Amino acid sequence: MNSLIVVSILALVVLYLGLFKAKNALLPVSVLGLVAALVLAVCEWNSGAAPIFSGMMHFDNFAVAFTSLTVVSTILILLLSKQYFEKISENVAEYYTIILFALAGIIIMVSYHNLSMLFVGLEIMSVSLYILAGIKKRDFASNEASLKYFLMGAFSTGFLLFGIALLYGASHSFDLSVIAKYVTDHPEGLNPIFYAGIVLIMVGMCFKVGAAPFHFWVPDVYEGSPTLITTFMATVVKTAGFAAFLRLFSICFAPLSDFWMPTLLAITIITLFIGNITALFQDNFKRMLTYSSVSHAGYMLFAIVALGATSSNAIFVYTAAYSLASIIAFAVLILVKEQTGSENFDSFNGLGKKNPFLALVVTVSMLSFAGIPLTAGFIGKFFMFSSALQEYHIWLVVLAIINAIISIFYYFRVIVAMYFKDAERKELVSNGYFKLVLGASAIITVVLGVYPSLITDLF
Amino acid sequence: MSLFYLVAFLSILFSLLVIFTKNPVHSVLYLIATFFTFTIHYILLNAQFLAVVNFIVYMGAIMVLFLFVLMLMNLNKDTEPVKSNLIKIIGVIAGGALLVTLVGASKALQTSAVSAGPNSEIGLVENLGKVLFNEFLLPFELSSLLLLSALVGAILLARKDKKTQNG
Amino acid sequence: MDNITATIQVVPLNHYILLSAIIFTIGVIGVLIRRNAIIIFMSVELMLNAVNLLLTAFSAYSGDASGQVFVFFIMALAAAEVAVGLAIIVMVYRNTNSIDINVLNRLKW
Amino acid sequence: MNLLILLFFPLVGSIAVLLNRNYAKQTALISSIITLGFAVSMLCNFEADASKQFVVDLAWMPQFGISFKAGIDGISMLMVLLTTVLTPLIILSGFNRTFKHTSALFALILFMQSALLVVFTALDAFLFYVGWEAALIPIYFICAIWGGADRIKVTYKFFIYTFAGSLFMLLGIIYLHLQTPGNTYDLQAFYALNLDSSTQAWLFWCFFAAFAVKIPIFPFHTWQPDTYTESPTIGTMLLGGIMLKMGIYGLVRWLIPVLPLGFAEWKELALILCIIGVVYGSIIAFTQKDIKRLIAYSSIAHVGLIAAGVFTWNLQGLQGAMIQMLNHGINVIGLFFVADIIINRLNTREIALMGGIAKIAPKLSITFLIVVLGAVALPLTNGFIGEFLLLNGVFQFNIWAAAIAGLTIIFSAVYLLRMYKNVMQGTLNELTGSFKDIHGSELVVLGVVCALIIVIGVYPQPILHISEAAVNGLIGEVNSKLAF
Amino acid sequence: MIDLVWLIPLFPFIGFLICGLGRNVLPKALLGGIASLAVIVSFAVSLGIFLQFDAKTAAVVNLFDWINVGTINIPFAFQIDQLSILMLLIITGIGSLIHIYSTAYMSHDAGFGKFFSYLNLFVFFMLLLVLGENYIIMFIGWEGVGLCSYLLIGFWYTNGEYADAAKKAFIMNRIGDLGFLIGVFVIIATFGSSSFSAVFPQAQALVSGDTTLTLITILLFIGATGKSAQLPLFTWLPDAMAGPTPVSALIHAATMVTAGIYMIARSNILFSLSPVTMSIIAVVGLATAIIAAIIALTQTDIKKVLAYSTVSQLGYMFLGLGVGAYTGAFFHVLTHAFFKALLFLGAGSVIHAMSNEQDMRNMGGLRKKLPTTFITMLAGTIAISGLPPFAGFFSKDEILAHVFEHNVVLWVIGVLGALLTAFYMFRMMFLTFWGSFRGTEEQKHHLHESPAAMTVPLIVLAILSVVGGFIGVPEALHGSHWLANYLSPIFEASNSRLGELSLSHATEYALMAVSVVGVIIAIAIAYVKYVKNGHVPLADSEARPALAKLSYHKFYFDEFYAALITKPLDALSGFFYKTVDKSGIDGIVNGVSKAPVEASKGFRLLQTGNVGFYIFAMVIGIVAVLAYSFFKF
Repeated sequence: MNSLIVVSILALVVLYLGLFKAKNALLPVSVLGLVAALVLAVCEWNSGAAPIFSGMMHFDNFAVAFTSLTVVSTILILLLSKQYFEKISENVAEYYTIILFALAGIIIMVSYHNLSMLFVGLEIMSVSLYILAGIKKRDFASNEASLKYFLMGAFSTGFLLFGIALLYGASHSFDLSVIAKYVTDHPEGLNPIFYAGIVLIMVGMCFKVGAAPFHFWVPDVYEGSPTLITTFMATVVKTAGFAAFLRLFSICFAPLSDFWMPTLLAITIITLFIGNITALFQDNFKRMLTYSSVSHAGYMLFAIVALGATSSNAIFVYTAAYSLASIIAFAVLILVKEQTGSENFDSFNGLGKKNPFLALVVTVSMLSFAGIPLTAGFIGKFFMFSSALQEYHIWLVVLAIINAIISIFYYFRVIVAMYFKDAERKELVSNGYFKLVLGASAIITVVLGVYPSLITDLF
Repeated sequence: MSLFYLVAFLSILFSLLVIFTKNPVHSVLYLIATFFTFTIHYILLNAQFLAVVNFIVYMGAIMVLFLFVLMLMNLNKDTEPVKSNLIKIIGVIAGGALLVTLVGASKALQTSAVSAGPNSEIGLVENLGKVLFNEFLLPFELSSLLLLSALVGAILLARKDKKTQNG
Repeated sequence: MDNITATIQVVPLNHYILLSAIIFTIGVIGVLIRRNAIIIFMSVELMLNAVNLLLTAFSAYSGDASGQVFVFFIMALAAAEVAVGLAIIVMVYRNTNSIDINVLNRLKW
Repeated sequence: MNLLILLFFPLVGSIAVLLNRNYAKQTALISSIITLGFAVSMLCNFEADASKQFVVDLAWMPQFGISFKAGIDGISMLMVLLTTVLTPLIILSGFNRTFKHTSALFALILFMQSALLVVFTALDAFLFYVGWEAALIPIYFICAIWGGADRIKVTYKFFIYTFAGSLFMLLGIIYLHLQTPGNTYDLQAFYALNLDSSTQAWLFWCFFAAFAVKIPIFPFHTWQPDTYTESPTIGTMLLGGIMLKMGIYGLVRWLIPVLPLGFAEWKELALILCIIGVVYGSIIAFTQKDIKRLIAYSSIAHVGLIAAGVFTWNLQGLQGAMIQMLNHGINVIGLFFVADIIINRLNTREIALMGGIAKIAPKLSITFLIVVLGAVALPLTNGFIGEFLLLNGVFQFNIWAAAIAGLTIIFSAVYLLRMYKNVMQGTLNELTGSFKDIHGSELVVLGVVCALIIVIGVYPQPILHISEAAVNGLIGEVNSKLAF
Repeated sequence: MIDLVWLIPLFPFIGFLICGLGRNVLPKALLGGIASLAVIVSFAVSLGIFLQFDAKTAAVVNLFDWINVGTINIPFAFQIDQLSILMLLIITGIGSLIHIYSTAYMSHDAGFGKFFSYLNLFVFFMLLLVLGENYIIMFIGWEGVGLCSYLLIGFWYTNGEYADAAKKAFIMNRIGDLGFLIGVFVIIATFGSSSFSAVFPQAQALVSGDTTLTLITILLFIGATGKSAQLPLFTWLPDAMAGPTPVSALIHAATMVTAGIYMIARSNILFSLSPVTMSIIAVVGLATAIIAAIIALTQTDIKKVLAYSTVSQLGYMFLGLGVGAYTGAFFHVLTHAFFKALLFLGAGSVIHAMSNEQDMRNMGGLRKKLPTTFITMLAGTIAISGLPPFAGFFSKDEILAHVFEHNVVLWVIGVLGALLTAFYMFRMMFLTFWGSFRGTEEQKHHLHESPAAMTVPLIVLAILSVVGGFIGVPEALHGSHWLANYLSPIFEASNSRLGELSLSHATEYALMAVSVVGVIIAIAIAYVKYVKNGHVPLADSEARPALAKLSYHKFYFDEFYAALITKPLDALSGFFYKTVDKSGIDGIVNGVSKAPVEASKGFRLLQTGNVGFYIFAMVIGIVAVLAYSFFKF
């Protein structure tokens, strides 16, 4: 809770800093504020026994963990923003503000205990993202991304709301525990609209996390948005989406899994295949990453499909691993694009020779994406497979394996380009922040891969 | 009772006109009419305060904004390229299918009767205010974040930028 | 007022659900068949209003005010979305001189 | 804690190599020799008749029943010896070659050694899997960075193929884990499982996929010739000498004892595939024009026989497989190194362009001949011990299988002598006229290889003794389960 | 003394090491000396053992445990009995002579040291073969001599054809070896051991015609056909003449090729209990004898004639084994070793004198120039032709007598073969030593008798060829047949089952008379044709009558094998590689990997970039999800 307050106030402070043209203070203040929020969040570990504010919010360990994760990711992303935003326009403070607003929405999303909170948090985040996607105002791609995201987001919100309304109609409450009680009190003979509500909410959440067939916005929006914003979307936003998704389903709908699970299973499988297969034939690295993001959404859905005791953990580990890897990949992409003006795989050619460090961290990131052992990504996949198998979804895992194999094709293209293809290029210069973020992310990725116990027994 | 059906008919009629009218300005006007019928529905449902807010917010603020933008862009003519009939038909079919499944999912499965009796008092300002500022205080407060972020964002995006950007 | 309420009571809740479903679907169809971004957006508003109506109906029938409170939040969202959405549309229009969504197909494949 | 030192010392060496760039080769060699020293000291303290020794059991992810548990029994000891003996040879074989990014290459080799040692000693399924995959990464980079012209495509295929197999194994491992009481990944708990035969039947294929690709067993082998050919020889040696033994080791340690009923159901099919591989690989090797490709196909034939020996699951077959794993490692390293020497000097892999080298390179011709003889399993060379036991094992299974598998005795002579003749004998030509005989580190490597070939061939009993008790134990374990 | 048996193979092994390592360092004289000495010392030890050994049972000397896996226990052990002692004597004795001979013969060769190291290594392996206490140790020697044969045939490896001949020898041997090996597996599976001392007593308990025994013996016989150049695996032996002539004498005439006979003789009890195999052996042996003899009739290369003659004689030995004449067969091994080694060495002497000319069409009239060679070779030729009292007569007669008792038809064919032998051997003699010299002037100028190191072994062997037969004079000729008595412990069990020769003396005399008369007639024909009429075989290019052509081209065996085995296998190899592996399996693999890429090309088109379509797809998705949920639920 405290971290939510800190982040909200921080956003306002940053906005004022912008007003006073204190440009150089923006980043330090934001980062320090976020660190404070992180500390405050961690301090609430094990303290959130009951929901607070009339059951609006429950800052339990789940919330603490995901808050921390998203805050950390945000810090890493902000550290990359030093020069990035300044190149776009002068309104840097507003960008920080909106990112921080989005983060506030995300903190609400991971800690809600009432559907109204979910709704408000989700919309704070979404509206902020619509804006962030479009901050390159003269850039067609950015415009297009923004408008597409907005139209489709608003459209999907309608379904989410319709679902919430139906749930309310059946259970007469927005409170998660009341809804859960409603479910358990009526072992047979729930109001049929409740089921419809579940499906529609599922659709809405699937849209937010980018699961097929509601994923269409993902590639276009991710590609069109400024890369740093894409990073934010792919990491923090995705994490939050899954946290919210899981929270709702594990608290309220777990007993009804027979009803929604087959549907979600089908969605998972479609998502895996669409994401992976489409990613294969991309020449644009960024677009490849967007499709890969879709496919990773598929893997993350495993935790919800196979809802159980380890689901939270699995999602947490997976999103952490995925976030770190994404941050590395996108960060290097920013650098590469700055130099070559292209986001294609070819622009990575010869990077291994000129910038061994960058090539190494990208390699770590790609291995983590691909789920190779000794990286965090493997632990994530391992957990997902474990939880799916726990529920005896053997075929799902087999399909997931096929997808993991396909994914090697495109993840290794980067590695191949960096190390095995030569190109005339100069050494990339990156500032200290980049090195810090890249190094830290890579090290954490490997450390988590080697000794995952650090985060695997949180819940 | 028949009033409900009349208003319901009008709601449907106007909303259909919204989407099938070619001129955007007309669409907006039909949308206002639709929202007006909704206000009547709220009154019928004894949600007076909501009716008022709906009237003010939607018809007062939102619709004006729409109109304003349309005028700004000089889109009051029927300039929209028509989508092919095929797409329209498919769209209608898809929508119809959605309706059928939605209704099938909710209604056709025999909704059980509403248990609690209607409380005529709940729609009043006093009651709503109590609920809003007790139970729903937090989301209410947080909505400010939503509005603030929208405010900042709208200005950020809609304002003409002096600095040219690229890349 | 009581009189009206009593009248309303004769209307089954299901009819409200049906009405809002119809309106909602009309909104969806609008989104599907139009190419003008603003009209699409208006159709989305139609969908949101259908939800509002549904929530109000549920609220009234169950005697629970929270549904109506929720409608406020939706309205707040609607306001926020309109602000942002129209800003985006204006921004796009400024660059492309069009608000036809079919023009927006540079990002694909 | 001794075992931990053995397992992670190569990693330390790997870092040392990176830090000590100017003496990368030397550092790597010293590191690998020290590792060999550790292995030998463990061998001295090793009791062949006892069960697991030097066990380490550290908490890793206790909430998932994962621990860092490793130990050595006779089978593992042999594999550890294989790894630690061959690695210095492989490193030494790179001594008078120049590589770009030398330190990276040798660091990767040492990293791989560490992963291999983990695989061969792991007593926890998760650890095994992690080691299994961890070994794949360095070899991928070794092959892809230092390989031939077509390396990118080929290594892609190699990586994806093997990765595919191992993911199915992961599926199997997790599934088994969930069946264990108390949800653990402990090997013993896996052994104690009593799954019904239909479950075991499909699980068998999960594991088999991983192992069959790695070994490779026909028809999962098509990555192998290309990869062996395109890889730098140092990588080929790692692949053929040590890495493919992971697959066979996996069969022995993880597949058959864990899934005895699945094994019982599929062993005929598996054995037939292995034997097809023997004949098929041999026949293809007949007309290969590329020297490395020829050796690659011959390797398919040889390891097919080893795998067949495992699937017979009798003492002779298994012991033959054990010792033949070692032998094949030695022989294949010898063969590939000779091929590398020749390719390096002639700048071609075409056998047809070679000839007459024996005349001006007597040392090479003798060592090459000894290696060839080892590979064709001439008595008093190491190859014979293995093939004799393997064929005997297969014979006990089925005489016709033995007769067909035994064709390798003839076929290997055909293609290897054909190769020897075309490369070494006949008349010199313009290309081979200026061939320089081997010297220095090349001589050391081939000398050691030849010495091992003969010593093991003449006095194999100590090596057979190392693994006998462990093999017997495993056989007993499986047979007791099959009896019910 | 018997405990020192391990010294016998040790000396040649040491010789091998010294010659091998010192081949470029030590002077030639020393190398030759060491190598010869090593074998001579071995001979001395063997002789000592021969003199000392008089036990009825075999003595076993255990060295160390070689392979010990479960029930398979294979000790590295040697066995001494009458059979192995005689073989030891032949190997080391003739080996010594040939070593001495080689010091002169090879003196100008660059690979002198290498040659002697190989030769010593061969002796080592051959000794292992005969000393082995079990089939596995025998197999070591068995393959080891194959290796040495390979090395020595390919001694002049810079000649591609020679190298090919070496390879061919090794591979054909290997085909047999596989049979042997599987036979050993069956033995181990049946008797639980591979030791002779364990196998044979158990085998005696089995009934005659036991299927397993038949299987074992057939497999072992397959092994023997490879090593001893019998049909269908004989074609390597003539090609093996590519090696230096002393090698042909030692390996491809006297010792290695008789390993098959030794092995069957060693396992006689197994064979005696398998009448089916016995018949097969007899038929195969006889067929080999006849076919090889026919081929020898038209050969023009002096060594090739001898090679086919060797094949033919080996065929006789197998014929003998096949009819149960173990002693006779072994007797023939002994005598054949004497006279065939002699003939080869003589041929070597001729070749040496003719400056490496081997074609008899270019020889003639050498009688005067090479008197010692001529005399000794004549002795050998008479011996092989089977004229009494030379060695060949007794051994061949014993075999034929047994054959006659067994089956008259076989006997007739056998005698016919013997006549052919006499004919082509004398043809060789007449072409080489009679008539006028047909070589070049230069060759004529260089003609000289060989040095003593070469002639002395010739003389020794000639003497043995003349008197060697007396160790086995049959009763019919009032002899005691020392050999039969000496070997009786070995063949006791078999003989008691198969029965002794029961021909009357009169019949025996008649048989001897028939063959002797036949041989004389054959020699006479040869004399008329080649000396009287001075016939010289046609040049290669000229057309021959059909039968002669068939014979000259060795019945097209090589071509037949090439067409039937080599070429199809190579074609199969290409087929497997290109069609099955590359296009088939790898094609599937690549196809599987291509499928997602192709799918990707289609899938990405879904992402049209059109929001309308996206929303449409979403709606369809929602409808589908709703419908799926509710129809399923």
